Amino acid sequence: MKRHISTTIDGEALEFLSEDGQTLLDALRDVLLKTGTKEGCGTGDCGACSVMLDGRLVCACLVLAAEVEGASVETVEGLAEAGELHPLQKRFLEGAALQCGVCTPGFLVAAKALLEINPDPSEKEVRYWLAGNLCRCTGYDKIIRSVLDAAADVRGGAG
Amino acid sequence: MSDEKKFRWVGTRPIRPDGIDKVTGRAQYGADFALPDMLWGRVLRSPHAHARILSIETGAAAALEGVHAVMTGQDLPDLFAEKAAASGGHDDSNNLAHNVMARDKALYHGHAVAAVAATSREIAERALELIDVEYEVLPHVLDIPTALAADAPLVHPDRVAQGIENPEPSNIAKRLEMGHGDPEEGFAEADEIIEREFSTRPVHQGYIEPHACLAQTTPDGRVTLWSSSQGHFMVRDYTAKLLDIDLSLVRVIPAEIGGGFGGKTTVYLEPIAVSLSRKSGRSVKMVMSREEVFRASGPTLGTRIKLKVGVTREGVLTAGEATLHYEGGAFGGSSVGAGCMTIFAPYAFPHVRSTGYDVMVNKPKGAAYRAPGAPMAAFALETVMDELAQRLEIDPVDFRLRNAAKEGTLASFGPRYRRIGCVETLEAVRDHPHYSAPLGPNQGRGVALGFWFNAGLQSSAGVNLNPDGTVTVLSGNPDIGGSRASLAIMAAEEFGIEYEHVDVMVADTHAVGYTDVTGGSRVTFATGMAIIEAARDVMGQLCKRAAAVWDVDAERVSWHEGEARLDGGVEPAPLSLAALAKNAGKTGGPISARAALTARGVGMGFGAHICDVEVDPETGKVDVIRYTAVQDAGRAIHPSYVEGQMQGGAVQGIGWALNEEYVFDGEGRVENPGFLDYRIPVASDVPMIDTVIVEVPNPAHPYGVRGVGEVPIVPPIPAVVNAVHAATGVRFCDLPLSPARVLARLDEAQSSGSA
Amino acid sequence: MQYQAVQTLEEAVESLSRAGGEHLPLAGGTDLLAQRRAGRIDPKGVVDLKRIPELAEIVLDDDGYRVGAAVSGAELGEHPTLGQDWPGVVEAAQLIGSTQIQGRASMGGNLCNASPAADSVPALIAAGALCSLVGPSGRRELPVEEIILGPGQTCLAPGEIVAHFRLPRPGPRAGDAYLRLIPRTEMDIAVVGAGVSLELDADGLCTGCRVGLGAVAPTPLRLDEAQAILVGRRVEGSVLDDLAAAASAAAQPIDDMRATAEYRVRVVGVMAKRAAQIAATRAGG
Amino acid sequence: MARVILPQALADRFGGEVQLEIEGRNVRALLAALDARYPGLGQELEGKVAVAIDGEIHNDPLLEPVEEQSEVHFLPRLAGG
Repeated sequence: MKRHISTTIDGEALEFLSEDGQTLLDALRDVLLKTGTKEGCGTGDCGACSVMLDGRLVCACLVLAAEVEGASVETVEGLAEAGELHPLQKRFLEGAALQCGVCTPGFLVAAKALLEINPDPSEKEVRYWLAGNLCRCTGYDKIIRSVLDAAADVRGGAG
Repeated sequence: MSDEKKFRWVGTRPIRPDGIDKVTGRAQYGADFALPDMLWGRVLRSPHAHARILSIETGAAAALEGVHAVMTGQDLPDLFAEKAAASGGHDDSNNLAHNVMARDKALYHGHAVAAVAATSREIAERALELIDVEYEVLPHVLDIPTALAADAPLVHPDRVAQGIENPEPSNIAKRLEMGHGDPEEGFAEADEIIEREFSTRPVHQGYIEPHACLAQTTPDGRVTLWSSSQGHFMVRDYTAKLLDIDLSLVRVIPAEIGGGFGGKTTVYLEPIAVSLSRKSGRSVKMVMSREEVFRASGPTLGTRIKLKVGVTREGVLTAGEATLHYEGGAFGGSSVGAGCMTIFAPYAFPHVRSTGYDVMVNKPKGAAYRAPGAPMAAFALETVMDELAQRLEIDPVDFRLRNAAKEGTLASFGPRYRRIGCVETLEAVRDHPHYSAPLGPNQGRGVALGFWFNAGLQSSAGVNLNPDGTVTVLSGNPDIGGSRASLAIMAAEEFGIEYEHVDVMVADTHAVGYTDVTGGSRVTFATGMAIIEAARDVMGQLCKRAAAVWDVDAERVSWHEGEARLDGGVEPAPLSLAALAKNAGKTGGPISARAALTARGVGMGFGAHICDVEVDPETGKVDVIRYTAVQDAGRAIHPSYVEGQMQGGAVQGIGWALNEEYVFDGEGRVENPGFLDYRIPVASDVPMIDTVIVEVPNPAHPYGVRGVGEVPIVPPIPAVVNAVHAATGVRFCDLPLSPARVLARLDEAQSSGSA
Repeated sequence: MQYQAVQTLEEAVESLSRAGGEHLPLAGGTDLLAQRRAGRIDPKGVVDLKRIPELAEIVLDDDGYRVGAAVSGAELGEHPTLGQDWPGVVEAAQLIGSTQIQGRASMGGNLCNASPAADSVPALIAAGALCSLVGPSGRRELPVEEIILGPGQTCLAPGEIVAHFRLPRPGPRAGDAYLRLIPRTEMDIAVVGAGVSLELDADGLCTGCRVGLGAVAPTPLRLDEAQAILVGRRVEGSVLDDLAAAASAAAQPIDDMRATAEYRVRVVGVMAKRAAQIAATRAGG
Repeated sequence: MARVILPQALADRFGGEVQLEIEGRNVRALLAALDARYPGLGQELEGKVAVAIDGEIHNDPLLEPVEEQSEVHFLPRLAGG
């Protein structure tokens, strides 16, 4: 059965049709063609599909599209505002925090969620917050450094 | 090349050209492409580790509404069977063809047996359930001792080993032997001899992006593939070969690649997607699930290494002897050759011999994994080196330095080394503050050295000069870890222009010349050489244009810092690249160049790592608390991405050492095909990974580049294991060092009073 | 798979009863949707319980806390007092999966998934939590340890759901803790887990305690021997060793891909001992 | 004359010689000379092995030049990750 969903994605009010069993991740990627959000596992173990759902960090693969009726979804594609990169995006670029880049959308969304509730996290807090985001290329070092640098930027008003 | 040369861009850390796309979600990876007529392809996989396929009934699946094509192995041409039979079963193309889809037998849990294409993923999944396969389950072999047993079931009953005189059919695909001198003589000269046996388990590269492709075919036989791989020419060549299509009819468009580490140097889905597309007349998209990645793509498999090393009282190595068995999976083809070649490579051994066996088992066909074969060999050798140093009461780094390979040393794999940085790397470890930092209770420190050859191979590149003075570079290598940046740096350095004025495009198989895979740590080295050659060609053309403008002999014009100068002087006013580019149309037409080469003079690489661990004596849990990676990069073109390779390799190796392993049940099925129970390190598992880049330039490369991507996974396993020994007094010869195994060994040691 | 969001308990019970077991209740969905993706379950429909107020709220009254079964781990952590009063319960719930999973996963789901290794269950058992169930034949209340009957099996009647958990207000010198052993630092299923809650008197002697153990039997266990070992004594030294031994003795684990039975027996004692130390420290001991 | 060093396993099969002095301008000529001395050996090596000439490894070495004093090793071919 197809269901009509009204929702807000990256600030834009959208309506779409979704099969009842379809996940938010599949709806984003296959229906709305918003492929910035990646699938690494489909079972909530890698964090590549991290999105914000009504301000809460979730894996889009573990949310049904039907559940976002009336809700607000933020993805990596809405991170840059009016062409201006978010401090996290800038720091990831400057800090070489990505190699292959496929985990990057998930890391950015998750890190943004962290900085919103904790603008001055310790290295350990960043590592544990991001433990659900797997990266196989970087060994995490440059990701953690870039998040800490971006946090300083945000605190300093650079963002 | 003089070391004093000042670079403008080489050694700096500019932002990668593809960066913005990758932080905004715009970059398109394998699964991100779609076409309006697209179907979804799914694969039915064997539930058995070893079974004869008696029949496959596909009628019900084909009849399901929304299903447009169903295929089995019968739909694929069997082009290489004859050659394989004639060669005793050894034909790589035949192996690849039969791995892509099983024909008469399913050889591992996850082996593809049929596929469907339907209008949605869900319908395709349902169709798979309607395919009825009748199997005759056969006894399976899962590990080396079982596979070598006298009465072992044979994975391929008709296959005989290469490298063995008058072989009977067995599960040994190949035997090889190498070395120099006479180990017996060397052991006779030794004061200390240590002999140990080591084992490792299958591990997966664990790239985050599952394999994915989209195939479009036309009735006149043309094929277009969008595919994520380590080499789109590899995808083109393999797909065309397996389906018997002219290469000129197959165009492969490289997607961004979400990690590979060697695991994406072969094809799994593409020939199936093309077949389904041809059958259905629609384009077909295929994406593996994570479970399929673990079950059906190539990991690197288990190994057993028996090693004997002799040394004099003064700490000089006299002899080494190793027997290496590597599982190659269902078709053989393990990395045991590289294991044999690398195991003794970092040191000067007067007498050395290694014998390798490539063993077939009912597991997925193994694939390359970062310095294939070397980490397991280094685990064995570097653990024994640590024990020898302990026995001789010599500092482990000093002991290694006494024996370290240098220019002119006869390498254990044959030739004499050219200029290498093994000694310099070890000295940097010895001098690093980490090496002498204090440790707390239950903590220990380990060091280990690692070697990898690196590769040259074939590369093509194009350099197009644009009328505004910017430069577009075409590369044939997918950018897996920032290579667009290093290639752009070298082009900007050559031309003497702004880095931002160079853009690098990974061009498809129709747009750039043949290029080997992004693998073997070769892109910055080899494709970089092609780009440098093409850039120098363009600069030569620019000098000629300037000579024409000035009406002088071309020999009098040369290129300096972004401009053509007459006799190197300032009069007449030099012509900048931008000025020459702007007027190219008036001076002879557009300017571009291509270069295609087999890269020579690859610089072999050494890395040495320092690892501190803390071991919980009550639970056996090992925490890595400090880590430093040191490596000779020759020349770091973009140091951030060199460090990134070192850090990423270190953490992959830590995972391999501590927790990663495939678990098989009694039926040969993979029990942990997901990231929950196949435990790659998460961010909170590891500390910052400090790096030291040593630069002993490779004389054969214009900038001194050595490959850097693979070396970093070689030292971590023994570095961790040696650190655990230092913390607990217990030596580990079997991976991984998961808490339960560590605790069991600590108990054993305690009850025997040896720790 | 059909999706239905309900607003009331009655609707939920009616809907699930009507489907006769073919529809599953959906709270956070982090287990349900992962299992469905892995092909282990294939429900014909789900009934989303997250909009039912009783399941979605945390209420503190004179009797203590009423924690909705669908409240997410993140919400548990954000509550102003729950984490101070029952730090072990909140920690245990927050060990379930990643930050992302925490955004959705609930204690009700963790319980009803009925895994022997569920992290929040031993902590809830240790806390003496009661479970309020609502089904076709009305409401009933059971201790948490009585809900799970075996791996994947609960005592819930068809159509019955967990509505909320009740946690008492802890006494002035009380503390709880939950610890588990996993091979990594995060993102794993517990190899073993132990939850401890205890109360001390002014002299630091234990006056009451409860211990719950995870992943060492077909269901999470309550370690009744803990009372005899701890009560009347200081939570230190040989008393802790006795507790560890009792936890190990009570364990009847299996070998599986995550660990051997032998290892679980050993380490569940270590976890119980360490959790008791933390709980005692929190209680002011 | 270039010094040619054979893989141990092959050397055993072809008379036990590990090191040979062979005349030849490139690898193809060396292989032809080897084949003349030990029928089948040159063919067995061609296309299956890599060659190290004075320490530099070549995967497709057939036309690779060999100097008068060169040291030539035949090695297994390598894959990279």
